[in-house]
Amino acid sequence: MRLDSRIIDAARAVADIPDGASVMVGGFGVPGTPFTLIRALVDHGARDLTIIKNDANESGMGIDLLLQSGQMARLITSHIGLNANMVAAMNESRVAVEFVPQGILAERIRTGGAGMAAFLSDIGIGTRMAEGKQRVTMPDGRSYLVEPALRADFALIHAAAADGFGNLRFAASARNFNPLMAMAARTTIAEAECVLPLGGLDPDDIHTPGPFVDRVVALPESLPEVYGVVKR
Amino acid sequence: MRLDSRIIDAARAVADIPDGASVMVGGFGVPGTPFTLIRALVDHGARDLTIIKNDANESGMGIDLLLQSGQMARLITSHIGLNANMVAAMNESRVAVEFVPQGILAERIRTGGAGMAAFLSDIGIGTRMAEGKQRVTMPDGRSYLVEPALRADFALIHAAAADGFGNLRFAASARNFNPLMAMAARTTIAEAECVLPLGGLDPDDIHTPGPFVDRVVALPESLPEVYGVVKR
Amino acid sequence: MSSSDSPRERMLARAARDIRAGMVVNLGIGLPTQVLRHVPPALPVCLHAENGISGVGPVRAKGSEDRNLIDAGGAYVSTLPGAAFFDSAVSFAIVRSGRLDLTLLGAFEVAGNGDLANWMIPGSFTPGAGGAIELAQKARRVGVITTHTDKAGRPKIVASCSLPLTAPGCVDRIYTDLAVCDVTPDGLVLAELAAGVTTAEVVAKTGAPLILPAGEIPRF
Amino acid sequence: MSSSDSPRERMLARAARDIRAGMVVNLGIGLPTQVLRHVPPALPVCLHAENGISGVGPVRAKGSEDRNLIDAGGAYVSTLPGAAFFDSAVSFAIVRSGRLDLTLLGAFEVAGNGDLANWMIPGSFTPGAGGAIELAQKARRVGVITTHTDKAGRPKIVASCSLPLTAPGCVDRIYTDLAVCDVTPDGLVLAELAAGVTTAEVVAKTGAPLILPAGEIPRF
Repeated sequence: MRLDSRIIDAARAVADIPDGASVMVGGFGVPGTPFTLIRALVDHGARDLTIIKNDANESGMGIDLLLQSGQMARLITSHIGLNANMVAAMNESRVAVEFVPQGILAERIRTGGAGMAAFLSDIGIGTRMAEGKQRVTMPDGRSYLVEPALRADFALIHAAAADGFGNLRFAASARNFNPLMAMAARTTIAEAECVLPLGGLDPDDIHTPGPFVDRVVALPESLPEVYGVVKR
Repeated sequence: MRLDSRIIDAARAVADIPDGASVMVGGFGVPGTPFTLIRALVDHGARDLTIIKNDANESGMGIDLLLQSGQMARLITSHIGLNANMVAAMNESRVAVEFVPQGILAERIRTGGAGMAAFLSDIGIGTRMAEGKQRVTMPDGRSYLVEPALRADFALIHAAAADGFGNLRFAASARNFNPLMAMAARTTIAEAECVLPLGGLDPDDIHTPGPFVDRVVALPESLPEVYGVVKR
Repeated sequence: MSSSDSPRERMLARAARDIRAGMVVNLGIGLPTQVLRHVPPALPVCLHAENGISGVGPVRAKGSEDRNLIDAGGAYVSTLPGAAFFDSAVSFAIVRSGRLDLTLLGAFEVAGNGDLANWMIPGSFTPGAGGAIELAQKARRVGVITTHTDKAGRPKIVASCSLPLTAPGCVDRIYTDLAVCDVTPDGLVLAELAAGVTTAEVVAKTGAPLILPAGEIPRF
Repeated sequence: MSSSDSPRERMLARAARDIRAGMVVNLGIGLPTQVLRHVPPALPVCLHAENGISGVGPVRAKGSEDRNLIDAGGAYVSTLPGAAFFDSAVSFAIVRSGRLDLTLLGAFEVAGNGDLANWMIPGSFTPGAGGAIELAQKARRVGVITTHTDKAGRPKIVASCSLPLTAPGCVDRIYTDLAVCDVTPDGLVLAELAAGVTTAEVVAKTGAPLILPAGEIPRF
């Protein structure tokens, strides 16, 4: 027995993302954002996309490029405060933005990745976050909000290291939403700063197991500047 | 700033487990079972315990000792087929056994550890597993079972390595339920084969973060035989 | 691969042929695990064990076991290059989210409509379901491997299960020592015959109505 | 620790005194983060960042940043020995499951009953709540740090919030440049006074009814 290899280049990795697709994008700020795969998606040109990402990056980088190119129709996110373009696009109704509290967003994605339908939580009860949400009363007599699972057609993931089978490892705070989204998409595409041969990752050290990952894209040794420390 | 140390000996670690407590116990078969903490709980003597564990170990080891000592009143588990004592105790109604499908057990514990109330799933619909369970119809018109969160007063965890702050690492298939249970108890007690100084574990390599762990017990360098390969 | 021409080995070999390159597969204890002997070594396949392993490798020889590394059946296994360990929640996330391409399971009873009973015999065998429920309900494809009849000669394929179900309508294909049968919307179809076995024998030993295809039935 | 006797620094130092040994603490952006300057270096405290860090250490100097290591406010931080990284689901599991002992947050408005509004001003500031909702609702103890009045001199402590709530009834204690106020079942209690501030001044600048304790009010 042996495991197979799923290595592919960035352009081919995103080539079958159709118009109207839902696409999860990893990252919290710069760390963990798959800038190369996003750039490939811009070049690919699929439109009417629903993007699911914790934040909207900053002007001129990351998913802001999908906004500027007109490819993003909807955004499900927890916070867009660092991207004035996105705030403007929301206010002008050019993009439909759905806000989800950050921990609920994380857990709805994980719930999708775990093959469940929803979870019940009291987060947001007593605020406008609870408005319009389905409620369930549990045997303890308390009422909870139904938080439906989030899944997507594709997930774009940034990893520090991968092997050809798709096992992934993340670095520091670049982990964030990446392992959750890797579980929750029908097709998961991971870019990795370092692609090792099979066996190059200790099985105890893997953050996302290969069965969740469909395609692995190796990044160039010299990373584009956008991955670096943000100068302010 | 610095982090504190939570190292304690096994007897003191379990000394405040009261009669009637619920206790989660890690492990799947031998790997990951905290045999030393279980032994300490036997010596401590708390009675009327609700034990939550994937399986019932085998005769003469692990939680079978809590059965034989008469300390176990209830067991929530997925499978007890390797322990004839437990099957007999169940059939003679000496212990109330509640069976939960293994993946649902894992996820109910994680849901407790994540501070949610329940999750919705279709697992078991159309079987007797669904009998008596609360149901919710989601907007898609489909009916799901409400699977309530499982939490416990205490969790007994076996780790391969720990630091004094309670960061944990597991080895191979000894991980199993341990990280989930570590999240889901009011007081989490971990035994570790190797206790390192703070900084001895790379932050990227930690399976259970210290904030979930209250007490760390160092195991002797020469492990008792029960931790070894099972001879059949 | 000894006695590879026995009906039992042919059944295992036939099931092995449905394990395809790139699949993630979970094999139940007993007959399903033995299918492995017939999987070509060069075929890229990822074995999943529900206690938290992807990339399970061969069982270790006595004396070289790793005390921390068992599969869900308790066998001391090895890992392949590219294996990963994870917790039980992640393990079943793989199963429920559609990442498990195939599971092969044993059966006490399997019905013509795909109902499976393989975890409980009320009053005599009640150890708990373990991970069987999720595997049966959520693997993309579910195969059952079983002798066509039990030791008393009674059919294992029945019109309707009398035992508590593991999952309803979950089985796609049944591999026996006599035949391969497919669960279809129209009913149970006799898809293939074992060497030397007649259609009449299979029909006689099957407790569920069996649809016989037109034309010659392939042999295995 | 410059100007450590300014009202603002005294407020920060006062809040820091409620960070106790062994706590897991999350500090919001702005004033709350600045409390750190007043935490004794020897005090064992675990800082949590909701983007996936326990054991956050000091901010790094320019030029020595790690591009992969920011806190939830985007600052390039370091880690303490014993730190851990985890995903966003585990991070909020810490918050919701009762493992976060204390959070200190900023406020647009905080009401006498503990209602907090700190994430949205309809029509002018609507960037999304980020992680504020869970922090406010689920930390075992919630402290708010705010100037007692806004730049126009209007009270930040109000009888009832006019802005959308972050969480209702979540605040335990309010630290301002003038006073420490506790949310109690009976109402908002004036617990401590800043040096040189009179009870009358605090009452005049507070928009919610304030319960004055019998006896002398402690100073900070």
